[in-house]
Amino acid sequence: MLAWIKKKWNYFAIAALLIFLILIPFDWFLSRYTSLMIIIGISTMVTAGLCLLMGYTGQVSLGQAAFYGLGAYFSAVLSKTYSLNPWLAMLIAALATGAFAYAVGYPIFKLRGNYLAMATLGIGLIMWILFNQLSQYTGGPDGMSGIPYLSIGGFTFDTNFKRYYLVWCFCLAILFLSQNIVRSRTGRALRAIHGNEAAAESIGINVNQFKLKIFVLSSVYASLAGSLFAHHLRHVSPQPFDFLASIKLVVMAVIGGLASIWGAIFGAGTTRFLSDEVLLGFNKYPQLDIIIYGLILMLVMIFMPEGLFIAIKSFTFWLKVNWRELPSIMKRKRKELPNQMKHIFRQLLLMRLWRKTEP
Amino acid sequence: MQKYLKFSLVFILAIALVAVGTISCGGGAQEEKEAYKIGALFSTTGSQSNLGVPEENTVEMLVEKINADGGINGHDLEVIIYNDETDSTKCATLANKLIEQDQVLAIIGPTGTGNSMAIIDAITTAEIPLVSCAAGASIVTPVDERYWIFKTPQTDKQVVIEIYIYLQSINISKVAIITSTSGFGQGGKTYLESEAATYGITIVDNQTFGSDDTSMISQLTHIKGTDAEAVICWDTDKASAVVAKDMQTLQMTIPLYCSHGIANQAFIDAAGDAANGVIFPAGKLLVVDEIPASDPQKEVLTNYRDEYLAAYPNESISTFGGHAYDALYLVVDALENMEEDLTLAESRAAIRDGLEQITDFVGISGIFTMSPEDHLGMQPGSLALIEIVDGAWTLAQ
Amino acid sequence: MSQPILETKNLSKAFGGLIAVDKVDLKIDTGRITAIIGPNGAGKTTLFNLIAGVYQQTSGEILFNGKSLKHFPWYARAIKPGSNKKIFKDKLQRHVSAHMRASLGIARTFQHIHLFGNMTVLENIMTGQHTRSKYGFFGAALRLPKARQEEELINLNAMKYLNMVGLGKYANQNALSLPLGQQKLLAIARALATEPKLILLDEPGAGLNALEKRELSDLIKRIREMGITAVLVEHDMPLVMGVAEWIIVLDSGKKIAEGTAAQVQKDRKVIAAYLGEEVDSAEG
Amino acid sequence: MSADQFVQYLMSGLTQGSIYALIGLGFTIIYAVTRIINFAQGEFVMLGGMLSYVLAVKEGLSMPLAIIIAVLAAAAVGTVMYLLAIRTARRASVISLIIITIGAAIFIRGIAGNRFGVNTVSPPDFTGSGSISFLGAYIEPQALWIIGITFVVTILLYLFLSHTMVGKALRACAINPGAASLVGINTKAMSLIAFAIAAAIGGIGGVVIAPLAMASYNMGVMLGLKGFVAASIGGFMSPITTVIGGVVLGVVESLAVGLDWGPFTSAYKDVIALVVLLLILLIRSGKLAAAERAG
Repeated sequence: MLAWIKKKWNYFAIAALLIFLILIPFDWFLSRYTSLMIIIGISTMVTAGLCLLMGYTGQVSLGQAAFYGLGAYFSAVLSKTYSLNPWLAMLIAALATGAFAYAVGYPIFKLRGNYLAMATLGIGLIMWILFNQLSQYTGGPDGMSGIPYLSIGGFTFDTNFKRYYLVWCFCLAILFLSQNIVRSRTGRALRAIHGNEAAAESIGINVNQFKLKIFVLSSVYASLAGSLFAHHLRHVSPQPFDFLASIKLVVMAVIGGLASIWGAIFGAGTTRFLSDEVLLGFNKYPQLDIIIYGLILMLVMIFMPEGLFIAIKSFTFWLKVNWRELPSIMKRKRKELPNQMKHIFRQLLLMRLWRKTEP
Repeated sequence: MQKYLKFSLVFILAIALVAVGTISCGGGAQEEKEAYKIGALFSTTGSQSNLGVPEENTVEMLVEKINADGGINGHDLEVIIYNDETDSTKCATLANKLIEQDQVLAIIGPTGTGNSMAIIDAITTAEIPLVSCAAGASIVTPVDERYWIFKTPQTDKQVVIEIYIYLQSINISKVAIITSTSGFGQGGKTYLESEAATYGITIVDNQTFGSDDTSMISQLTHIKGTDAEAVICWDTDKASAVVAKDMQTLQMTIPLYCSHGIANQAFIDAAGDAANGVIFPAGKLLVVDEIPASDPQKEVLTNYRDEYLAAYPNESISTFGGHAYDALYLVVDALENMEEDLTLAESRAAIRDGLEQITDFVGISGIFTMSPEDHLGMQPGSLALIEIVDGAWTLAQ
Repeated sequence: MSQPILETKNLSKAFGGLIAVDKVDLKIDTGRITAIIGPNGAGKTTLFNLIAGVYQQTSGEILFNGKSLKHFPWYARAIKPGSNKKIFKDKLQRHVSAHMRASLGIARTFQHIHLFGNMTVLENIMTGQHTRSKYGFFGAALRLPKARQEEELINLNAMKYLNMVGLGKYANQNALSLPLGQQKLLAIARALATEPKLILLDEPGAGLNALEKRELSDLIKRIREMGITAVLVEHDMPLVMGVAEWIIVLDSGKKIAEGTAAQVQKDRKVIAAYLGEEVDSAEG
Repeated sequence: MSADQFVQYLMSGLTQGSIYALIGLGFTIIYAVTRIINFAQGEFVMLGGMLSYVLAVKEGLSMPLAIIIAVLAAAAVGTVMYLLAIRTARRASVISLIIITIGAAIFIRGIAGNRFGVNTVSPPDFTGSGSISFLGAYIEPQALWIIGITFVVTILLYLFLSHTMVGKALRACAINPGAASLVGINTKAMSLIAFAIAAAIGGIGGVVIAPLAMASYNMGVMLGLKGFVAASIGGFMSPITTVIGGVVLGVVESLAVGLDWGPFTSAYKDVIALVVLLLILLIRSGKLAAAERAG
């Protein structure tokens, strides 16, 4: 029995996940988090694209918010100003954003590493300024409101309760598609590029083409998320798509553990939950919340650069392996602790010497 | 895949625990009369923090005062203040949090127009009154779509008209406008352009700058090349001060008119002697000592200024705090006229109706008379034209 | 004898001033294990990189199965051959890029092994099958039946190549967890997985112990039996003499001799070239 | 535009350019030695500005003393940041290093906002306000200070890098860290020095900019980005190229305002600057890619 459960574990996990997600917006459960979960779902969609691009293909993008914003603005303008059917608008937005990403990415992906980061950052900033400046279309810095709700037939998504399910349907769909891509020929090609571009070329992988394709895919994810965002708030302004937004997206991806699609939920979830729930307790003292936010960013990146998600994973794995020895280990560690402290202290003191002796 | 799933599951259970925890903590001890809960959203960090901080200070100060005076009809007043970091996405989730989680009766704020617009939908669907502290006129118009929304600061349009009328009176007709790309600046720009014709003003040059730009010399040089008789600058203190200083540098003799965004000491400190001669319309708070005792606002203004400076000695007085003052007291006013033990929904509706019936409420920014057609309700004559002379505010003639 | 699988006509490559490969004419006959030897800096690896398309020659031609490894991009095809714009058209001529050459059937291994460290042993080889499968993003995302079939096929082939180099039992280990010798075998298996006609082995013997070298040499022989032409650059003389049926000697970018092991060993120039700098070749 | 207007645009472009260059220098040094893009550079500038105000006006120290302390403080913060945040992050990827520096930036900004408050402040000019006439154009004394100090700093930096042992070691690390450590250069120490110098230069920048352009706890964001763009235009190569990059950026922005034709208006000056950046990146993409492979 137990063995059987173990074997079918991931089905149980999926089932549990789905049931949990389905129950959240009910009053007797966690309805208080409905709106937060909507934003988390939307962020997850963008993050998933970023995971494909950064985690699997190893290409940096510091301008992802630009595509997120493009999606939002295309949807907003088309469905409000030109009163198109929102779904059609969403589709056009996705296509247009994808085309834009292709046009931009074609030259940019000749660059690598830091320079790619700079270029994408530049794109992000340019788009943000344009959102601000083209006020005859975008409504300028204060943005535009009165964007229509999405609706199917007579059924309008006019409450958080309804929108919650809409967003999470999109979100899970994207996660599953991405999961499939990752575990396929394409996914292997992407990881090959991450692993070693020369070798990838040598076995017939068209490196540049794949980089471009995945960039376009991630931008389309972002665009869809943006459209949902626009129809959720019914108001778009440039501010959620600025430089800091791009960075926050990267942070979500990294915390989720770059090379894991399901980590995207975790990353988006923790980051949003942190900033919108936990840190609120600290805003009695001026600026304390962003101080803590900065600290957390640094600590996570320093001590678990492979991402919080992976770190927890490996730790629990370690526990599973030697939980029996845990007490003895604890005892030993406690014994060793003073020596270790002394050691560290010495290192800090004699840093010069220490550095010299280092290999 | 399965381990990832496993751990997203772990994470979710974690949330569930936290949630359940907060639920259990939720039900606190009940007093005989439970406190009135109000929510507030201010941008105490981020680009608008210099507006948000005085607002937050004011509200905290007033809540203490009100509760010290025995609360509202025996109810204590509790204001839950969240910092939206000038981030409209966060602002939207926080608004929902106030509505669904903290179950507040009404919300005051947000600080910025963009953030206010971002939460209007949530507010309207949740049917809870909002008193915004942001300038944008679109927050309360069209009023039939803004059934639940009120606001306290005078609109940019009113300020623009104030300036234009003055320019007319000293028959200046050619002006150059220089506005920031921020929401505040663009709002001003819109009305400067749209109202100009009505008052026989022609805009001969139209420049913009980023609020964080370190120099406006280039834009002003461009203006200098035109035959403008005056410059109208529209942004908050920092950039406006740069404009004033750069005009001095370029030895431009034409007068500079600014928005109410410079209505705090920081502008004078920053611009130094370049600030002298700058004229701008703003609430009477800044020149409270000069306004005649006959003015109905005099007493309110004086008290507020003295209390604020007493409570925050190293802060300086600013009209933005005044917007929060008005917002809070409008809600308190509505609460006082609300009868006891209504359900949450009922009391929210009651407060909204109360707000709409408020007449001749004497506040910091002006005197308010709300009506179903007007959710700002600020009466004319609320603005004063202020000139900076020797680094001090004086009433302009 | 049939036409050579690979032929170079006065192939040259210059890096700035220094000429790494100098007017080399080669004929690699189909199905014959050929070794390219020569002292350090003779331009062996550069030659490989030219053939594999990592570098592009400064002058000369490479023919694979008698076809030139240059092509006209779509925008040049419009111009009729023999028209007066011909010179202009030649300017537009492009080299076939590395990944295209791989799908044409030129596989290669690297001196520094270049495995995909972020994958398991099996996945490394499955990746090798890339050019031999078609389905793309949509097939993958939607798990179309065609995609599933191809995946199964890829899996089978991969296991086949894996067992061929005797790494079957390590299939699910991380590629870099293997010892060096097995990593080299894995790299060869990955190259074979592209189902090439010609495989270029860059110093396969370097850093292997005697036993592993023996394994290597009969692996190379088995590759020949599969009908794949193997070309290796190698410093290890015993290995070369043992396995190669034809040996080409390069020195400072020029071809100085070619022939069977026996012929080459007698050749004056060769001896001179090696005696010239034993030291280097010893450490190479 | 008329002749003296043109001169005026050039002058203000030059002033702005020097500011950007001064900030860009910090990016360049750190990037060259450690291959890290330090997004906290703008915060060093902010620290310089705010501290010089707090010390000179609030604490009533003499201006020169306040300036020196402010710069030293900034340098100290840079050093500590390297030791605690960068050094401890072993074998971190490009992206996690970027995030660490951003985390540090937010952290420093928060502390500053907490300590100094959120209001805009402006320290006194070094040598009085007013303006100097020059070829029909006007310029503040402070602007001259900025241009002059940028010039001096660049020259000193150049001399330091080319004529001192440490400087040469730094350059060796910049060119090829691996080889540098092989010949016994302590690359870690060099990184430390790079951070200290960059932070100090940032501090100097803040000190000279503040009287002209005010200081506030969140000024670092925009200035940092501008400095970053300047450094990228300069290609993160040498102090000289960075200064050129900065001046190009400043002049382009300024002339865009002056030109006032089609997209070349004050509204789009930042876009124009960024497009310049992208073009330069793409033109040099081949070389840059090679550099990345080497580095």
